[in-house]
This record gives sequence, structure tokens and C-alpha cells, in this order.
Amino acid sequence: MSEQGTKASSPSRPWLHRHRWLVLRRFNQLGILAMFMLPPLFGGMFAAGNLSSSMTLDILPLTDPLLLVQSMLTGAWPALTGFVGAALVLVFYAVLGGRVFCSWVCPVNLVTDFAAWLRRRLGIRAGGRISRNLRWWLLGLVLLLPLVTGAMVWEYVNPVSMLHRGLIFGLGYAWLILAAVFLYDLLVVPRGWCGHLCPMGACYAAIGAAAPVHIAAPRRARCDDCMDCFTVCPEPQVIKPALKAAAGHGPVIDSIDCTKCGRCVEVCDREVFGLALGWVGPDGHLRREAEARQTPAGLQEGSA
Amino acid sequence: MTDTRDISRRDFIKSQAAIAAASVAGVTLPTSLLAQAQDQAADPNIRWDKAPCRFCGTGCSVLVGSKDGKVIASQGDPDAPVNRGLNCIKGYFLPKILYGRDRLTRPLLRKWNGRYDKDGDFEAVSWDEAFDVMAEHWKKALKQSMDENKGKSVDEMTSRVGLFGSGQWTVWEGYAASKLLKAGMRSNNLDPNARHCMASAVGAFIRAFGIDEPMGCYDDLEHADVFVLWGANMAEMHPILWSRLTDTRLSKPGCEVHVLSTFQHRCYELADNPIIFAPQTDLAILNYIANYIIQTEAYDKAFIDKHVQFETATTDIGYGLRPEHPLEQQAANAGVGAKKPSSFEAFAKQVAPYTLEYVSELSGVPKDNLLRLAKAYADPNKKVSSFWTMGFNQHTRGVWVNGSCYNVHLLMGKISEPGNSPFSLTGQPSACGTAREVGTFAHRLPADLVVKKPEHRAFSEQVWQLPEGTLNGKVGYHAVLMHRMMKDGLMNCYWQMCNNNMQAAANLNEESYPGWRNPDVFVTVSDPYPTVSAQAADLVLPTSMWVEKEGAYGNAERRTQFWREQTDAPGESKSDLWQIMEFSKRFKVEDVWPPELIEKAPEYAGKSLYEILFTNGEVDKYPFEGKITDARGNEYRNHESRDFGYYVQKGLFEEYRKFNSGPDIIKKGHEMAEFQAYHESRGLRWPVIDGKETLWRFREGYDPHVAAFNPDVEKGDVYFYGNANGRANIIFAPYEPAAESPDEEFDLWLCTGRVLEHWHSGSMTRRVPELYRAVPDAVIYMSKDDAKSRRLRDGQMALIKTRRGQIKARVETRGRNRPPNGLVFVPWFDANRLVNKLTLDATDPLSKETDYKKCACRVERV
Amino acid sequence: MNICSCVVHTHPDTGAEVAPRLAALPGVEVHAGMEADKLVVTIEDAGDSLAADTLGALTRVPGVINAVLIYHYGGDDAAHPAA
Amino acid sequence: MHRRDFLTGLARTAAGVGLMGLGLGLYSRRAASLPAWALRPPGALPEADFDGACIRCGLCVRDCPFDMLHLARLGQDIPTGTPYFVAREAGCEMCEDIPCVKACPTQALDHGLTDINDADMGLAVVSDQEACIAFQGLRCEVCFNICPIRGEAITLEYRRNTRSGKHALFIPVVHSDRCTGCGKCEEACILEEAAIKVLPRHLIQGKLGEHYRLGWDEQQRAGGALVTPDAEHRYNLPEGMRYDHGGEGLIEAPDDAPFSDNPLDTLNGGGAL
Repeated sequence: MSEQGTKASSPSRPWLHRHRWLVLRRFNQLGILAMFMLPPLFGGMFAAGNLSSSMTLDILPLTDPLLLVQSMLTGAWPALTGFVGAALVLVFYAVLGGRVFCSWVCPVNLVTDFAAWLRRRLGIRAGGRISRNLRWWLLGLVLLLPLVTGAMVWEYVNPVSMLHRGLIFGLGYAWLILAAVFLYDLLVVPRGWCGHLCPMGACYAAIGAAAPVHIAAPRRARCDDCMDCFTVCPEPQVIKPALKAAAGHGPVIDSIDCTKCGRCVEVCDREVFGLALGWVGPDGHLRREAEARQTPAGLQEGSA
Repeated sequence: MTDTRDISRRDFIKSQAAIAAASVAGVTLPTSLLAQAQDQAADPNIRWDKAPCRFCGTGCSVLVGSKDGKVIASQGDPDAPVNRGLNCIKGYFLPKILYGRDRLTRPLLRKWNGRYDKDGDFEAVSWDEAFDVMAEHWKKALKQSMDENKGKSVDEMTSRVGLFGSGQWTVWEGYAASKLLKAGMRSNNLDPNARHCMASAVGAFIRAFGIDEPMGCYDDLEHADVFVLWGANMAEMHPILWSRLTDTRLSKPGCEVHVLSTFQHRCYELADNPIIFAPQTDLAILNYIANYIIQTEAYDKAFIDKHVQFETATTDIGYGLRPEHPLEQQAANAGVGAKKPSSFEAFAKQVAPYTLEYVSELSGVPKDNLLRLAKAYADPNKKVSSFWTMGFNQHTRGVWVNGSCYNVHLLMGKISEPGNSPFSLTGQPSACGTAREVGTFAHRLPADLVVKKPEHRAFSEQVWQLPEGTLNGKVGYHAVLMHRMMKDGLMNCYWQMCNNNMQAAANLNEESYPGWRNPDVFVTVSDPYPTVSAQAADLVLPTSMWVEKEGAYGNAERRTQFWREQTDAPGESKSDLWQIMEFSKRFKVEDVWPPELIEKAPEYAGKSLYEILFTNGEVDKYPFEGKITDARGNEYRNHESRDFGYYVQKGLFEEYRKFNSGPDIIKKGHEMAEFQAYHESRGLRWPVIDGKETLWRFREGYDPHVAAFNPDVEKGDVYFYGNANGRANIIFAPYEPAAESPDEEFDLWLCTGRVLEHWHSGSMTRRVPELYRAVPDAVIYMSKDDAKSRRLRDGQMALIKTRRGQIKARVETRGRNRPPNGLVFVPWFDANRLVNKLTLDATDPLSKETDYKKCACRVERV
Repeated sequence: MNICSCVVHTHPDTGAEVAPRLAALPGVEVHAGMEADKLVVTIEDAGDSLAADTLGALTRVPGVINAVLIYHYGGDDAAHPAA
Repeated sequence: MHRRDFLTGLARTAAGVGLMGLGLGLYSRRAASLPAWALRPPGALPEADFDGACIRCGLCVRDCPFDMLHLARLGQDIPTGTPYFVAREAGCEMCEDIPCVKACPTQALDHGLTDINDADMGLAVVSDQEACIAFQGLRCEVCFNICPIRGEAITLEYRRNTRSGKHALFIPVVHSDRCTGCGKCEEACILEEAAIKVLPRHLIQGKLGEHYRLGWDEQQRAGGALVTPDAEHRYNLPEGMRYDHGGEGLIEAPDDAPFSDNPLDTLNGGGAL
């Protein structure tokens, strides 16, 4: 990595350096929206449809696997393009890490990040506490309802698909649901939607459970407990084991909840965090490193 | 003091009383009574008056309801004999044509830096400025014409000004225009858009019968046993007549309908004998029928011996293109209309080659269908009515094919009696009343008189109080020739009224547009709406339309119908009549007549054309009281009479009657009733003699002229008094190919026409939102096979090309028109897709009418 | 000008028979109700027989049980109310 | 204590989620109902199945070359995010290649629909004879003219206009077995309120009683009588009369008189003269 070996940079790092991942993410999120909204070029849309299912350049089909499964649970059988699209999405997120969707693609992330930022700025101390596992319950519910009712019930309220579709095809009253999410995140439960409830996020988390792309804290020794990373992290519970080496945990953030937004990497003045590629073992170490450690010539931490 | 208003008021109260009683008794009243009560109760302040429909030549009557100076309601006129309260979809929306959002309200002149400039943008100007600029151009052109005509006889005079009028003009507008151009400016360059419409029918009427317009009337629709439609899509173009024909077909045992066209259209739904023939082979089919009648000796020998004379047409007459066109160079007798005397035997020999086998092969029509058609004509016990419109008329051999149809009827004696009728229908509301009867053609004068005959000119000069030798004896420029002359710079002023010739004339790219935009030409367009023509003009004059003026139309069955001014036109709009008369004030007789002519009438020296033509003691004879009052006491305005100070319409009509009803007229047979009679009736069919209408002409009993011309006539016999010998002419004409046929490069026939929902260029109907929604765009009707072989599917945008231009339109293979393989049909109403960029300006050399039905095109994927 | 309407009750099943008899009276029109034996009738002044007189005459027509006046309009003819 | 907390928490969560599920389920019942004026694109599954199969991606909307399809927004009376069209605004143009169906990544628009003429988006019905001007004898027939299944889905029935006495009526008649519900007729109807309307088929289509068969259809299908054919009939008839058992009934034998009934025919015909 380029930053390897650099000394702790000055507190007055340029803004762009402190937000380089954020800028990239926003660029990515808005770029994807723009692709769907570009007027038809050369006789066809650049990307047609929306995140539920799309067709890019008349050749690349992409389909949301959770939606497809819901649809199948109602008893419907998708067309081939639907299957191919879902498979491509599955492979993509299985490799890159499922919740990359949440931080790099999902439009609701813009809303909830804004709520989080505002909350920090205004110093709002929201007191609500609900279980972060609730999303798994909801995922179960989302999958159960089609089976019982024969309808894709979640789609009547799903803020994620509603916002993306609304931005492309017209919002209607969908802004009310988005406003609810925003206020809920701002005033009731911090990171309440993405970090606690969203069943899509849960689903993507499950998809990327074994992904070989991770954020890690290879230079965790440098940590001065400034708590900057905890403040910006949408799923702060994922940092602690890797950063604080609790119970012998390795430096890799191995929780499937990590959205790989990279905020911790860029906010840390001591450059504690970085990327780590490879399969991770149950102890929070990359497997090959764990193996290497057993060999005499062990590699230094952070050589990822 | 019990007038009609009183009666209707009483009816209203009575219906209210009955409703009150019925509600108490708990019984239901007849709906008619309820409706009456509701209508009246809804708005008793609506003033209802009659008017003929603004659209086709059928001549349906409608009742126009106005309130507070605005037309707010309409209904079919239940007392009208033509339509009995019915309308087609266009008639249903009549009031809306007045209120399109983009009505023109002020004169618009192309200007640059405050001055007229041919390349400038349109700016609003006053009427004064508009007419000043226009008159300046006209005076210059007229001066040049006068110089060019110096020393020429009247038979050689040409003119550099022209007026293109309309079969939608009111009778008096046509009459006033004729006076201004022919009498005032000594220019015969006056032609109506009826040239595009039924000039061929006129030509054939004159050649066969010596007098214009059908011998039958719409009552033939109830009396015929067999209907034959030749190139007439009555189902869409004459909707109300079609419903009468359909009713007869449904209710009369043994009635049958034969439909002939080059593609399948709505009429085929009712056809007992559907026939699709190869374009142009109608000539051969008619000769086959004549041949069949002769071969089977079915002809009416007595009738032929007594009433018919045989002639033969000059052949190989070219295609009315520019003289340097190869087709004209090749033609042996380009443009020759002369007929040679012939005989029954010679005629029989001439049609003999048109055997069933040959014609079936040539036309692509199965023998059985041809035979069935021929038998229907040849059956002496069946009354046959043939109807035709543009399929016959817009034809490079239009006069021939019209005539060949008369041949068949005359061979059988099936003519001039109820149900036996060769009937040419018209497409415009007053193609007959204005264009033909008033004679607004380049070769005509009012009431069937022609400019070529000195005695006709002399009579006209006498009626119009002109010095001898005023009228020009040389036939003027017809519609197509006008465009050619403008392109060539030989005609420099052009005034288009009441039509849309930039959209309507053929070969827009090569002739119309270059002609109009020629820097040496000044084009004025009078129209209520910004049409394609207005876009191409130099001066646009806002014009009152339909019931915004007092008017008169003559429909296809010789019925003349009047209406009163119901409402004001928006802004500064004025009627065509007002414009013509007002414009005439700009010219002193010295501007238009050479001194030697003025010398013959010294009292005219220094006078304006307006004074000579309109305040001549005849036109200004009837005073105007400031309003027109009908029998029920309703009052109407009349903006022309208000401005000019006398009852203009009445004066013009009564002077016009001197041509058709005066004691010393040259051509009898067009007699009309007095002005007021028409305001009191639902139209009268001429000749009107002693107040009585004529239903079938040329037959004793029905037509009083027969006995007058031939005192020895037998009871119920015919006499064709239009010709001096009392006989009608059977004129042989052969099959000759079309001007342009499909070849390898342009492999399809292109046929153009109309649809039910839109009328002509759509300038009115496309401004009715409902009609626009019903049929928004012109499409390319083509066969599924033709579409498939060009990799086109339904609804796809395609390019249609000819040697002259190209347009884009969607492909329609499932629509109302189903062309056979090898032919496409494109309607011309759509100002966004000008199909006349594609068409060829080939005309019938005799009638000068363009063939819009045949040229070669290609259709390809965009 | 007098115009009035009334409901005329007839003997059972004779509505259709009675209607033409009523219609024969001056100024009388029968509009409906033949099948219900309740005739809806309007009466107007006709010549010198006034509507009121005709109304009285209705009851004397055979088959009629009684006649009930429902609506009366008595207006000035010349006024032409614009309504 | 911990275990108890855990269990209570679990129960609470489960109950909460269950309640939410119930609420969602109930809401979905209401939200899933499709109003009669909204029509689905060609090939759409029956509404109950469609709701489950459609993943609200809008690809059909994007691939419609005529821009007549819309995706429902939240707040409309249509299941949010599903495609629909309103016949009065713009009907389906019935593209031969059915791009909307091809675009569908699920089978919500049935990929088995390959001939657009088999589509079933709804059914047209002439809903108001008093308003429809064709029933009054006016020449309109816009619905007939615009119908893409020309002469089959809408035909014209000719009747006599007894009021005028000499005109025919051209009455539009919709045939439920051919109508695809494309909505062009309703779109084009020139009245202020359309008198022909396209509605979901289940709302208006009738059905013959299970037990009843149409005799003539059955006979045609079977290629002959289903029971023993009728015996030959003979009749007592006066001279000059025939009786056509299967068709016309009593027939007067052709008149052999040498003269036409109309003396004018004889006079004008000339004959042997």
C-alpha cells in the first residue's frame, strides 16, 4: 500500500485526503443513478430499469437477488435474464463483500449518512436502542410474507427500491417514507435504518459473508484511542475486535456487517487502517498469514 | 302576434307542464319530450340557425347555436333532406374549427428593418399597410402585363397576376373574385383548388353532355338496385351518403354493391363484388364492360339511335408535364383534346380488343369479378348508379375514364332517371356551387360560359357593364401551371384564398416551393390559420371562416344552400369577399386597362375598380339596414355589408343570376331561385324553374327544359339539351399507361388521399383536439408482405422516397386501408409529413387535374 | 295564454281507449301513462275554448274517473319572457 | 437472569416483528388492489400472480417505444412500482415484437406471449349507447377504425335508422374473444367522456353456463349432426309453391310472366321494337 511506512501524517491533512473514500463512494452512487437517468443515447438507454433489475448497454442484466427470491417465494418463476442478472450480482458481492452495496451503491445510504452527519454536527444524542439483529428478523419476515401472502409485501414499503425507482421514474409519496427513515435515523436510533433494520443490508451481508476483501487495522499498535473511527463508522461494533485485539482477535475486521465504506481508513490520522485481501480465519487473521506465522519466516503484520 | 318563437316557447311550457304531471302520476314520458324540455330548460337563450357543413361535398345541414356572439353548440339539422339530423365525426365538431388556439388575427407581412423583405420574418401590420404593399407589387406586375400585351388581340393576352381560389369559397366570393380578376384586371389566371378535385369530371361532362354537373341527385341512393363505386371511398369521404347507400343495400332485396379501387378500403366491408385493380387499368375495365354489353347485345338500341352520337378521342396525349419533359416530347399529340366523329360500329370495333381475358390479365382482377360487374351493368332490369370521386378525377386520363363510364351508362340507356345515374361526387362543399357554377376556372366565366368564345365574352361584358373587348380571350394559367409560371418568373403576384396549396399541390420540392419563394414573386395567403401555405407566403391575411360570414354553398347534387353570419371572426379577420372588394379599391382603372379600352367607356376614367365592379348599380342595389333579420325575428350581423354600406351578398347573387336565370341567357339549364328563397329553404336543387327544383335532368317530366328545347319529346323520354343536337356523346378512349410506374429503383405505387377524421390538409380538423387524437399522424398503409420484405414492422418509422423527395412516417399494416402488394397509401392531411413532396405533377392533359393516385416510390427502414 | 297539465285517472285497463277520446278535445294532448291508466295530459287554450273549460269537460269523457290539475301557466303572450 | 432477559427480549422482538408482519400483510392487501382504469402491459400474469412476479424494475416501461407505460408511484391507487397504462391517455400500440415482454427479467410479463394478438390487457366495452354517436346514426366509427385487430375485435353491425328512414347505423360491437384490451379505442373516442372503455377482463367478461352448448357450434365441430339426422320431409302444397325445409320455408315458384311489374320497364326497354 502506498501509505505503508509513512509516518503519522500531520493533523492538518488536506480535506480531500480525509475524504478520499467518501468522495469516491459518492461519485459511484451518483454515477450509478446518472447512468439510469441519462437520456437515451445511440438509440437506447445506457442503463435501463433500476436497482431491482436493470439492463446496461442492452447486454448486461443485473437483478437484485433478494427481490428475485421473494418473487420466487410467491410462486413465480423468473425469466432467464432474471436468473443471469441475479447470479452476476451474487458473484460480484460474494467476492467484494456484500455490504459494499450499502455504502457504494445504495441511494438510501446518502440519506442515512446525511442524518448521521447532521446528528454529529448538531450533537443530537438519540437515545433509542434496538437490537442490531432486528434486521435478521426482518429478513426472515420479508422472506416469509411472500410465502404466506403470495405478494412481495416488502416492496410496498422498501425505502431502498422505492428511492432509486422514485428518482428515475417519479417519487410520488415515496419521499414520505424516506423522510421517515431520515428522521428516525436523526432523532430516534443512530444508524437506525442501515445498521439495525434494513433487511436488504442483512441479505447482502449474508451474501458477502465469505468475501476475501476486508478492512483491517494492521497498524493497530499506533492507535491513540481518539475514537474518530468509531464516530464515523456506521457499524461501530465491527471495529473493536480488530482494533483492540480482544480475545486474541487478529487485525482483520471480519464481521459481515462491515460495509467497507472506508471511512475509518481515511479519518484515522495515524493511518491505522488499510485493506486486507484474502480468506480470513475465525481468529481474525488472514489464513495465509496465520499459516505463515507457523512457518519460521513470519511476515510482519500489515503486509497485506 | 303569434310568431314561431311564441310556438316554441309554448312547447317548452307544455313540456314542463307534462313533466310535472308525469312526476305526480309516476309514469315515464317519451324521451323526445323530455329532451325538448331539458334542452330548452338548459339554455333558452341559444339562437339556432341553419348552415351547411363546412367540409365535404355532401352538403349536410347543421343547426348552429350561438350565444353572446359565440358559437357554442351545434346539431345535425333534423329537417335537412340530405342528412336528416345526422353528421359525420367532422360535422359533429364543426363549432370547434372556429376556435383553434392559433387563429390568425392580424395581417402578417415579412419584414426586415421595418420594410417588406421576401427573406424577412413575419410581423403584424395594419390592413392598410398589407394592402399597400400588396397593391404595389400587383400594380407593377399589371403594368408589365399591359406593356407585354400592347398590340395583342384579346385572344393572346397574358397576365402576370393570378388568384388561386377554392371550392370552399362562398358563391359570392367566387363571383367577386372572378369579376376582379377577369373583368377588372383582365387576367384569366384565376383557378380554384377544385382543379385538383373534379376538373376531370367537368371536362367529361362538357365533352359528353355539353353542360356541367350530374343529371341525378342523392335520391338515386334510394332507387338504385346496383351501386358501383369507382375510385370512391364513400365510407370515409362521403360518410352520410354512405350511410344512405348502406341502408338501401340492407333494406332492398337484390341490391348489390360493387367496389373498385387500387387498394382495399372501408367500402369493401359492404362490397358484394370487391375488385382491386392495377392502377390505371380502370380505363380497360370500362372498355371491357362496353365490349361485353355490345357482344351480348344487351345495349339499348332504341336509346342509342335516338339519343347518342359516337366519337373517338385523340390518343397519345401526354401527361401534362412541362413541355420539355421526355414524356411530353415522346407523345404524338400532347395536350390535344379534339374528338373525331365515329359510329356504333367503329366504337364496337374499338372496344373489341378489351376482352375478358385481356383485361383480367392487365388489371389483375379475377374474371368472375369482372364478369359479375359487366353483367350488373348489362342487366336491363337493374338500375345502376355509379359513383366516383378522386380515383377517376385525379387521373392522367381523368376525362377519358369519366367519359368511359358515361359510355357504359349511355349504351344501356341507364341515365337521367331515379336509380340510373352516373354520379360524380365532389370533395369540397362548394366545388359545384362556386368553382363550377360561378366558373372560377382559368377557362370559364359564370354559368358554363367560357373565355374562348367571343359571344360568351360579349354576354358577360354586357352583364358586367364593361366596354366591348375587355375580357381576356386566352385561357389563363391553371393550378399546376401557376406554380410552374411562378418558378419561371412569368407570374409575379399570387393570391391564395381559402385553401392550402403548398400542402395540396403535387411535387412540392420541385415546383410549388421554388415557385412561391422565387424572389420575383409576391405571394399572399388569406387563411384563418397558419397553414403550410402561410408559412411559405410573403403576406398572410387573417380570414373569417364559415359562419363568421354570410355564405352560400352548392353541393354535389346541385343543391344551393345559404347561411347567415352567426358570429364575429376573431381580431381583425375579414372574409375573403371583404378582402377582394377592399383590395379592388386600390386600383384605378388606368392601372389595369390600356387607354384605348378606357376610351370605349369614358365614364370609367379615373374610377377605381371597386366603383366599376361593385358599386355599378347592380351589386349595390339592395340597401343594408344594419342587421339581417330572419323570419323568427332573430337578428344577425353582416360585416361586409356593414363596411360597404349595402347588402353585398344579395347584390352579388342577384347580378350572378343574370348569367344563369336572366331572360336572354346563352346557356339555359342553371336557373336559380331568388336570393331570399335560399335563406328560407334547406337548399334548392337547380335548375329551379318557377320555384320548383329539378331532381333528374334531361328527362321529360322531371326537367321542364326538355320540353322547352324539344317540343316533340315523348312523355318520359330524354333530351340532352346541353348539346345542340340533343344527343349525348359516347367517346371512345383507349387504355394508356400511367405517367410513372414502379420500376426496380422505385418499386411501389404511391397513392394519396384522405381519412374520415380529417378534411383535406387538416388545417381545420387537426385543430380539433378530439379529431387530432383520433388520427394524429399520417401513416404509410402497406401490405404485411411488403413491410416484411423491407424488414419493417407495424408502427415502425420508415422512409418513403420518390424521385422528387422523401418523408418519414410510421408503417401501418393493420389499419383501415389494406393495399395489395406493390402499392402504398399515404394520406395528405398531415402538415408534418408533406406527402406532396413525393408526388408527381403529371396531370390529365385535357382537364389539367393532377394525378395524386399514381407515382413510383420506395419504402425503406430509417 | 293558458297551459295546464293534469293527471287523468281512467277505469282499469281502459287508458289506451280513453286517450284518443281526450285527445279529440280542443287543445288537449296526451303524453303518456296509457298503460298505467293514469294519463298525463296537457291542455292549452284553443280558439275560443279556454283551457279551464276543457279541464271541466275531461271528467265527462266516458271512461274517466277523475282529473287532477297539476300545473297551470297563465302568461302574457306578448311579453316573451326570456326565461 | 441473563437467560431470562434474553428470552424475554427474544419474545418481545418476535412479537414486534410478527405484529409488523401482520401490519405489512394487511397493508399489502390494500396496496395490491388494482383500480379498474389501470391496465397492465401485454402478457401480464393475472393480477394476484403479477403482484408476486413483478420486481418493479421498470424495464418494460423503458423498452416501450411509445412511452405509454408508467410505473406506479407511492400514493397512487396502483401497487407501487408496478407498470400500468391508462387507456384514455394512451393505449398500447401492440408492437409486433412486444419489446416490453422481452425486457421483463421475471415472468411477470409472460415470455410465452409471442403473438401480440393473443395479449389480454383487458376488454373493451361500449359502455354508453346513449352517448355513443354511432348509435344515433352519426358517422364516427373511430374506435372501429383505430382497432389494431381490425374487423375482428370490433366489428360494425349495420342497422336501419328508423328515425331518418334512409340512413344506416354503423354500430360498433366488441368481440371478447379477439379484443386484447389495448385501449386504442378508448384513447381515440372523440366524446368528452369515452363511450367505449377498456376494463380488466374479469370485471366485464360474461360466461355461458357450464352445462349449455351452442348447438350450431357443436354440430360444426363434430362435422355433422350429433344425433340421427332429420328424416326427409314432404308437404302438401298447392301448385307453384315449394317448401325449403332447412332454410327459407315456403317459397313461391318463380314468376314466369313475360312482363315486368313496372310498365315503365316495358315502355322504356324497347323490347323487340
